[in-house]
Amino acid sequence: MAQIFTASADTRLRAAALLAVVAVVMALVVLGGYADSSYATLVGWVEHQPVPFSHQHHAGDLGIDCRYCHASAETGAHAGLPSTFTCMTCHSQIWTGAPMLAPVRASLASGKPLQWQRVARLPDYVYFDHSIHLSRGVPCVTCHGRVDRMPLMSRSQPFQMQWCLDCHRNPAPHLRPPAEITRMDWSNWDEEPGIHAVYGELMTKVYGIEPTKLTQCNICHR
Amino acid sequence: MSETASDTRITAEITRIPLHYPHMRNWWLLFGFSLVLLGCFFVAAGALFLNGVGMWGNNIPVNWGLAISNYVWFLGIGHAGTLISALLLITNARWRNSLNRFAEAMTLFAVVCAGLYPILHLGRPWLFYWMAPYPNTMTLYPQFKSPLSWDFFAVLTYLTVSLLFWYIGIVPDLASVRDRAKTRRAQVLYGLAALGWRGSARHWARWQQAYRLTAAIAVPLVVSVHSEISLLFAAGPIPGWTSTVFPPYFVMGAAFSGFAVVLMIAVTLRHALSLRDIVTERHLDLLARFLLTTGLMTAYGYVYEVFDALYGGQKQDLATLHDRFTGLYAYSYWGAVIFNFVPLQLLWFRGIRARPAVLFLIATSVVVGMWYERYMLLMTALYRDYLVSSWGEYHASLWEWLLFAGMIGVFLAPFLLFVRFLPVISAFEVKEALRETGDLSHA
Amino acid sequence: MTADRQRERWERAAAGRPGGVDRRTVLKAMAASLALAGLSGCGAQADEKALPYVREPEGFTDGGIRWYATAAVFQGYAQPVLGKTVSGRPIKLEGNPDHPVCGGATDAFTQAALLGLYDPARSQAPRREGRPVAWSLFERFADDLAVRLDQEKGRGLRLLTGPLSSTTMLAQIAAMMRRWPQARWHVSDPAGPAEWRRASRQLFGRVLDRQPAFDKAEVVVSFDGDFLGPGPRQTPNARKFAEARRRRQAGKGRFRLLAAEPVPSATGVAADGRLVASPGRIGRLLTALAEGLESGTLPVAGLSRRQSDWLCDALTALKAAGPRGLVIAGDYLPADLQALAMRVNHRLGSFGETMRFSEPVLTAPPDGEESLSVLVRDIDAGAVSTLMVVGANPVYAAPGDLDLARRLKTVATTIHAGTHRDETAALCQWHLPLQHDLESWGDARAVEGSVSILQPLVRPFYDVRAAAVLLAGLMGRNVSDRTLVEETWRERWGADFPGRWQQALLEGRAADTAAPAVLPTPVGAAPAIVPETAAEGLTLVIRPDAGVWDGCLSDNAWAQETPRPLSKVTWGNVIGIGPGLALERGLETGDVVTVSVGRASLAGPVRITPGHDDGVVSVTLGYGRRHEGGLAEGLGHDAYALQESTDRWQRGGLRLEPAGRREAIATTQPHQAMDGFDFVRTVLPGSAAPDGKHAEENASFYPKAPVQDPSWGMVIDLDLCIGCNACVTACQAENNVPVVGKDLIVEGREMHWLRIDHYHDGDIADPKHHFQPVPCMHCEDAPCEMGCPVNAAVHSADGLNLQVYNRCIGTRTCSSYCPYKVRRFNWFDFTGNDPETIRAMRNPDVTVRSRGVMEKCTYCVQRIAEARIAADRQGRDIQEGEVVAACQQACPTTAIVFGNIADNASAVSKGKADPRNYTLLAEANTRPRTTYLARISDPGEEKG
Amino acid sequence: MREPSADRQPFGLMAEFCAPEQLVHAVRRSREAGYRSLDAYSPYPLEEMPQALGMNGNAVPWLCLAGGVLGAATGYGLQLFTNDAYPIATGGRPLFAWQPFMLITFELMVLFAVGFTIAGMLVLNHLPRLHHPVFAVTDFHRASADRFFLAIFCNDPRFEITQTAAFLQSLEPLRVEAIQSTEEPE
Repeated sequence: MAQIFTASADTRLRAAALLAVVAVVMALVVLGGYADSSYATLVGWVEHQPVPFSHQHHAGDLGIDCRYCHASAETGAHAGLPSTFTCMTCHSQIWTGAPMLAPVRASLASGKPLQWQRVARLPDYVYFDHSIHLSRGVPCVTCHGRVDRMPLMSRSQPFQMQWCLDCHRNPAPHLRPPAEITRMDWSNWDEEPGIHAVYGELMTKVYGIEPTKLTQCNICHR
Repeated sequence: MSETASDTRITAEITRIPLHYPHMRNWWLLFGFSLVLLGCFFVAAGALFLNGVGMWGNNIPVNWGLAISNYVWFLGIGHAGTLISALLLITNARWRNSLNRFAEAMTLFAVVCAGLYPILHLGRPWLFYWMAPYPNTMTLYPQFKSPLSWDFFAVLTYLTVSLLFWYIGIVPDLASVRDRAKTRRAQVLYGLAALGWRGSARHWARWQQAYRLTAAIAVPLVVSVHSEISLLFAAGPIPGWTSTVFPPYFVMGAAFSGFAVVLMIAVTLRHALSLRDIVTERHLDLLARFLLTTGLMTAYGYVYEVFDALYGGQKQDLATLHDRFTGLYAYSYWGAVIFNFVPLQLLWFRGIRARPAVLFLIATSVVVGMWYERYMLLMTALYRDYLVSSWGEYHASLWEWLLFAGMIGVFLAPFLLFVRFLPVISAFEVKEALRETGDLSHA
Repeated sequence: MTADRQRERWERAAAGRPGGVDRRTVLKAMAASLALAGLSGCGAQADEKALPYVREPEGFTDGGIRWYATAAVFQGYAQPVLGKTVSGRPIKLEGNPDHPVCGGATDAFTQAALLGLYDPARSQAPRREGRPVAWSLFERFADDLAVRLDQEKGRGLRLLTGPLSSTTMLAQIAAMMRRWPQARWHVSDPAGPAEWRRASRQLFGRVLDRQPAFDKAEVVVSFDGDFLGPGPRQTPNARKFAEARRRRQAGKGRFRLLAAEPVPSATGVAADGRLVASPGRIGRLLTALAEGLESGTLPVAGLSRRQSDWLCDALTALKAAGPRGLVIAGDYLPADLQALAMRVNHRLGSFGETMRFSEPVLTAPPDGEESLSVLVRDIDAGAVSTLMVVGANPVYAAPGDLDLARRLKTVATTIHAGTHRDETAALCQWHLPLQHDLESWGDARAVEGSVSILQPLVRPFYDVRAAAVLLAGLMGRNVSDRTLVEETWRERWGADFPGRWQQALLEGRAADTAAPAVLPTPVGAAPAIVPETAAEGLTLVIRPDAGVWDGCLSDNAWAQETPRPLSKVTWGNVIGIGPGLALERGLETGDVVTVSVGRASLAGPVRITPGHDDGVVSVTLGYGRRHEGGLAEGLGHDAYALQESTDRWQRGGLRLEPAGRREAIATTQPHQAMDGFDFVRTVLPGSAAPDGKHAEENASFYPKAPVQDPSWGMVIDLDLCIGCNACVTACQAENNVPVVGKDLIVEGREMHWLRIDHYHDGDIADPKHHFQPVPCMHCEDAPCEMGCPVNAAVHSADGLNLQVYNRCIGTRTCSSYCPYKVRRFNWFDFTGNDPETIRAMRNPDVTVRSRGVMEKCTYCVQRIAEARIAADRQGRDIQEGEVVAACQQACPTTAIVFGNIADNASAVSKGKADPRNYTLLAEANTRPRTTYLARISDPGEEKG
Repeated sequence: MREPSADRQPFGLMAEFCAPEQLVHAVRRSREAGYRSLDAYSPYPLEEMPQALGMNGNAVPWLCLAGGVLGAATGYGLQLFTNDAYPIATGGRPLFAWQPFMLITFELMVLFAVGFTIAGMLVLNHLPRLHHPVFAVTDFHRASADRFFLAIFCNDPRFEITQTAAFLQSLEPLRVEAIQSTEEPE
C-alpha cells in the first residue's frame, strides 16, 4: 500500500496545531488587553466641547478653586456644572470679544444652555455621591486626575468597577485632610511617611469606615 | 480461516457505509427534513433574541417552561450513550460493542441540544458567559453555591468527556476506513481524522488503558451529572421539588429515556443499513431488558414521591400531589404514567422482545412519557406553590413549540451526518469480541 | 502647627474611641486643625450630554431634592401633598405631614395624580371643530362673545364646572354672574353625595358637611357606608379608624365596627361583624334599629336569624356606647335613609361627639343637586345659547337618561376646557387645554375646609392655561393664575397677606381656614320609610370604581393597572354577582351577560364575588369610555347608561341574560380563597398568633449570621390594613415600576413590587375577607440568593436582599425558588420606548430596569442610601424614622412599619415583639425580615 | 525499545500473518530469539500482546491520577479563591461552605483526569503520526482489517537483514518484506 501522507504532512500538521494554540492564547490576551485599554475606558481621550475650556489655565494658572464652578460637590451627589452666568461673571469683564467665547455669549443671549460633553461619566446603574467622598477627604485628583495640567479635559481614570473597588476595599491610603481636598499635587504628602503614613488608618477609625461594608453591592447599585 | 474471514466481512460491512452509502435517496429525504427543522431553530431563536423571553408563555409564577423541561429531557436522553458504553465496558459485557458507537454519538448531539436550551431561556442570553469564572474588570465571579453553577460545570464536563471518549473509540475504525478509501479526498480526510493510527501493539496497550480508565471515570460522572440537574429543582424550597429522592429518580429516568432512544436508533439503523448480523436479536433483547429494568426503577421513583408526600403529611406537599393527580397539568402526570409504564409491561414477554417494530413503538412511547414527566415535574410544582394568591397558569406559545421542533433538527442533522460519513458500529471491538467469544450473536 | 502635634491629636482622636468613639469631639479637633473647606468634582450621570443652567436658581444644587407644599385636587377637594422635585422635575407626591386631614398619608388617587401631570395623552393645544388653532383665535372669539353677552345681560350663557372649592374660581363665577345676570352656573358632580345633601336639607333645612370622628367612636354601625373605601375622604377616615383600632389593640378602650352591605367593600372587610344585606333589606334594618332605639324592642319579624343577631348586637352595642356610638349611612343610599340614620345618631347623642358637622366645603350651585337636570331642561327649552364646560365631562359622566351627547348638538355655541380631549370635547365646537393642578397656581379646600394654596411644581409643559385664567380671559382680563390667586387672598387677608401667604405656601395650608363647626338639631319628624318592596327581579347597585372613580382617572395608567382592592381586576370593570345567583343562573366568572333596566342595558363579564348579596348585581362607573386615543378606549362597559338622574345608585327590576360568550378578565389574583391555609391569621384580643414566635427558632443547616446595626425590617399590621392600594401606587411612583397593560396582566406578568393579596375564608356566601400586603420578605436565608449563579441576588450587611439589575442575566431561578413569588421579570423591554414625559417623571435615584432582568421590592434601598450618606456626613448613626419606605409613607392607617430591628426602641422592633407578630410561611424556613401582625377577632365574640 | 528514526535504511523487516495466534506465537519466538526492538500490528488489541512484547508501562494510569488530583485541587481552590477575592453573602450560607463546593470539585476532577489520560495516551504514542514507514508495506492496509504484522526494526542489536529475514521466514508468515526508510518529520 502507498503512503497517503508525506513526512512533511506531519510537520505541517504539528505546525498547524502549534499555530492554533498560539492563536487562541493571543485572542485571549487581546481580549483582556482591550478591556483595560483606553479604547474601552476612554482614559486620556479628549471629547469635543462647544468651548475649548482649559482647566489648566483656570484651575492651574489662575488658581480658581474647583468649587467656584462645581458648586454642589460638597453638598450634593453631583458636583454640578457652572451656569453660563458663572462663566460671564468674569467674561463680561475680560476676553469680552474673544471669538473662542462666542458660544457662551450666545447661550446667555438665547437662554439656551451650553451643551458640554461629559468626561467623567458613570453608567446609570452606578450611584456616586460626591458629598460623602469629599467629607471623608478623598481629593478631586484621585478620580479626576491633574486637571490643572489638562489644557483640554480628559478622563484620567478607567471608571471600572475594579477601580472603584480598589479604593473601597482599602480606603486608608486615599484619605486626605478634607480642608485640602482641592489640592492637586500630593507628591510631598507621600514623601513624608513620617507624618502621613498613619493618617489614613487613623481617619478610617475616626470616621468608623468599615471596608467590608464599602464593598456591599448596595453601596453603589440601587 | 473462518475468523479472519469474518473479520474481513465485518470490516467490509461497516466501512462500506461511509465509503459507499447504501440508500442515498432516503438519507437525503431525512437530511432535508432535518435541515428544515434546523431552519425553524434559527427562526425561533432569532425572534427570541430580538424580542425577549416575553415571546414565550412564561410568567410569574411559572417562569420556567418548555425550555427547561426540554433541557432536562434532552440531557436525560444524552445519558444512555456514555452509560451503555462505559458501564458495559468495565463490566466486560461484550455485546455492547455493536451499540456503543451510535449510542455515544446520540449522546453527544443530545447534550448539545440540552446545553443550548438554558442559554436561550436567559433574559439576557448574550451575557451567558458570566456563568464562567474568568478574570474581569468587575472582579466578580460566579456564585458557586448555586445549582446553576453546578449544572454549568456538569454539562460542560459531560460534553467534553463524552466527546473524547467517543473520539478515541472511533479512531481505529477511522483508520480502517482510511485504509479502504479509494478516492484521494476520502483518504486524506479519514487519514487526518485517524491521526495516523497504525494498530501498533504498543499503541493498543496504552489505548486500552486510557479507554478503560475513561470509562471507569465516566460512570460516576454520568450519575453525578443528572444528580446535579435534579438539584436544580431539589435545592429550591418549592413543594414537589424539595425531595431527597430526586437525584436517583432523575438518574434512573435519564437512563430509562436514554435506553429508549438507543433502542429506537438500533432498530432503525439495523433495518436501514441491514446490519442484522451485527446488531442481532439478542442485542435488541438485552436492550429491552435494560429498558424494562430502568423503567421499573423509575416507577419506584413515582411510588416513592407519593409515599413521601403522604408520609410527610405537609399540607403543601399534599396539595402539590393533589394537583398532580387532578390539577390543570394532570394530563402530563397521567401521560407520563401511561406512556412510560403501560406499554413497557409488554417487555416481560420474550416474544415481544424479539419484535423490532414493537420494540420501536414501546421505546417511542417511553420517550414521550419521559417528556411528559419532565414537563409535569416543572409545571405541577411551579404553577401552584405556597401562596394561593400567586397561583397562575402557563401555556407554551407557538414560538416555544417552534424552537422545540428546531431543537429536534439540531439533534437530527448532525446525527444523520454521523450515520452517513462515520463508522456507526465499532468494527474493531466487534472483531475483538468475536475472537474472544467466537460467536457474533454473543458478542 | 508641627506635624507631631497634628499626629498626636489624631492619635488621641482614634484612641479615645472604644470601637465607637464620641465622633463629634474628634471632628471638632479636625475642624480646629484644618478649617473645613470646599472642593470640586465632576457630574456622574449616564447621559452623554450635560446641560447646565444658563441662570442658576437660588440655592440650587445639581441633582438636589426640593419639596413644595401644594395639593392635588380630587372631586373639588384639596388632597394636601408635598411635591418632591429633583433638578426641577416633580417625581413624587407625598402626603403633607403638617396637614390635619392627611397627616402625611395619601390615597392611591393622589399618588396617581403625578402621572396625570406627565400624561403624554394630555390635550396640548386649543382646537376648533377638532382642528388645532392658536389661542389668539379663541381670545378674539371670547372678546366677541363677551361683547354679545354684555348686550344681552348674559342671556343663554351657561357655565358648567365640576365640584368647586376654589375660592378664586368661585369668586370669578360670582363676578361673572353679577356681570351677566341672566347667565347661570351649573355643576356636574357624577359621584358626589347628592343624596346626603337632600337628606341634610330635609334634616336641617340646609346643606351641612358631615365630619365623622371615628377616632372618638366606640361603636360604628355602617349601613352600606364604605367610609374606608375610595373617595375624597378616604385618607382622613382611614387615619381616624386606625387610631381607634390602635386604641383597641393597646387595650385603651373599645372599638367595634359593624357593617351591613350588599357588595363587599373595604369597610366590610375591616368590620368586626359584616352582614350581607340587599339594599332593600338595609332600609329595613335601619328602620328596625331606629325603632328599637326608640321603643327598646327590636321588630325582628321577617329578619333572618343572622340578620336579627347582627341587629341585636348593633343595638346593644350602640346603647352601651351612647354618644360614643356612630351610625353611618352610605352616601349613595336614598336621602330618607340617610336622614333616618342621622336621627339615630342624634338620638344616641353623638352629635358633636362622634358625628360632627361643618359648613359645606364645596359651594353648591344655584340649583343644588338638580343642577345638571335643570341645565338639561333649559337646553330642551332652548334657553341655552352658549354652554361653557370647564373641567367636567357631562357627555360621558352623567346619567344615561340626560343624554347630553344629543342635547349638546342643539346648543348654538359650545366650549369645552379640560386636560384631555374627552367625549365632551369631541362634541364641542371649542376645546381648550387646561393646566394640571400640579403645574398651576390655584387654591382649593380640603375635606375639613382648610384652604390649600396650590403652587406649581413645574412650569407647564404645553401651551395650556389654568381654568381661572380662562374665566378671567372671558371676562376680558389677561392675567396669570398666580396674580388671580394672590388677588383673591390679598382681598381676604388684607394687611396680613404677606405673612399668611408665606405661611400657607410653606405649610401647604392657610392657618385657621377650616370650615366652622356647626351643631345642628334635626327639624320635623322622620318621614315614613317606604317598606321594603317585595324583590321583583334583581336590584342593580351602581358605585364609583375603586380604580378610576367616576372616569376622571381612566386615562391614568397607574390607576388602570392598580388592582381593585377586592376583585383584583385591572384595566376594566366587571359585573359583580353573588355565588348563589351564579349557581342559580349557571354562570362562571368571565361569562359575558347583558344587564338591562328599563330600556338601558350593557354587556360585560360577570365576576362571582364571595360575600355578595344574591339579590344584587353590582357594576362600577368609569369605564366604557368613548373618546378617541384615550388610554381607556374600549375598556369595560359604561354603567352611566344604567343610571337615571332621579335614582342613580340603586335600581330595581333588573334583567340579566347570558350573552353566551366569555371574556378574559385581567386580574392579578385569580384565586382568592384561602383554602384553609393560615396566610392571614386571626387572634383573640391579647392573645398570641399561633406559632408566631417559633419562626425564628426554626432549624438551619448553617450557623446564623450575626445581626448588624442598622438592620432593616418591616412589620405589617393586618388588623389595620384596609387594602386601599395607596402603598402599591406609591411604590410604583417611587421605584419607576413600569406599566405593562391589560394583555400582559392577563398573562400574569404584572410588575408591581408590592401587591395586596385579598383572601376570603369560610362560607363563600358570607366569608371573612382579609387583605395582606406582600412586599419582598427580605429573607435572612433567602432561597433566591442561593439560586442565582452570578451573584445578582445577594445579601447586604444591613439585612437587605439585594437585586443587582446590571449583574442579572435572567435565569429566573430566584423567582422559581421564591416561596412568596414577589419577584418581577422584564419579559420585554418595558422602559425603552417610554415617551419623553414619562422619562422625565422617573425617580433618578432608582435604576431603570432593562429587558431580561429580574426586579423586586428593595425596601426603598435608595432612601436608605440617602439617609446613610446624610448620617455619615454628620458622623452619626441613622435615627429612627429617618428612613421611611414609600409604601409606609403613603399608608393612611400606618399598617406598614419599617425601621431598624437592631434598635430595640424602634417601632418595628416593638412590632416584632408584639405577640401578634408572625412569619408568613414559616415552614419554608426562610426567616423573613418582613413579618405580619395577626388580625384581631371581634371582641364582641369573646364574651359570647 | 523505541523505534529507530524513519530515515534508517533499511528501517526494518515486516512479516505478515493471517491469524492473531500466529502473530502472538511469532512475537514470542522473536523475543526468545533475542530480538527486542520489534512491534506488532493488529486490527484490534490482542490480550496476550503486551506480555508477549514484554511491555509493562503504567504511565497512562499515573497521568490519570495526577490529572484527577490536579482537577480536584483546581476546582476546590477556584471556589475558595473566588469567594475570598470578593466575599459576598448569599442565602445565609457561610462564605466557605464545603458542602456545595464538592460538586464542582468533582466535575473538574473528572474533566482533568480524562483530559490527562487521553492527551497522555496520544503523546506517549507519538500520535498523530500521519506518515510512517510501515504504511508503505504491501498489504499493510489490511492491518486495520484482517491481517496481523510483525516488524523487527533495524536498531535492534541483533538485526542483520539476511539473518533476520531468514528468521522471520521460519515463522511461516504469508510474506516477509523490508520496510523502506523515509524521512523523519520535524
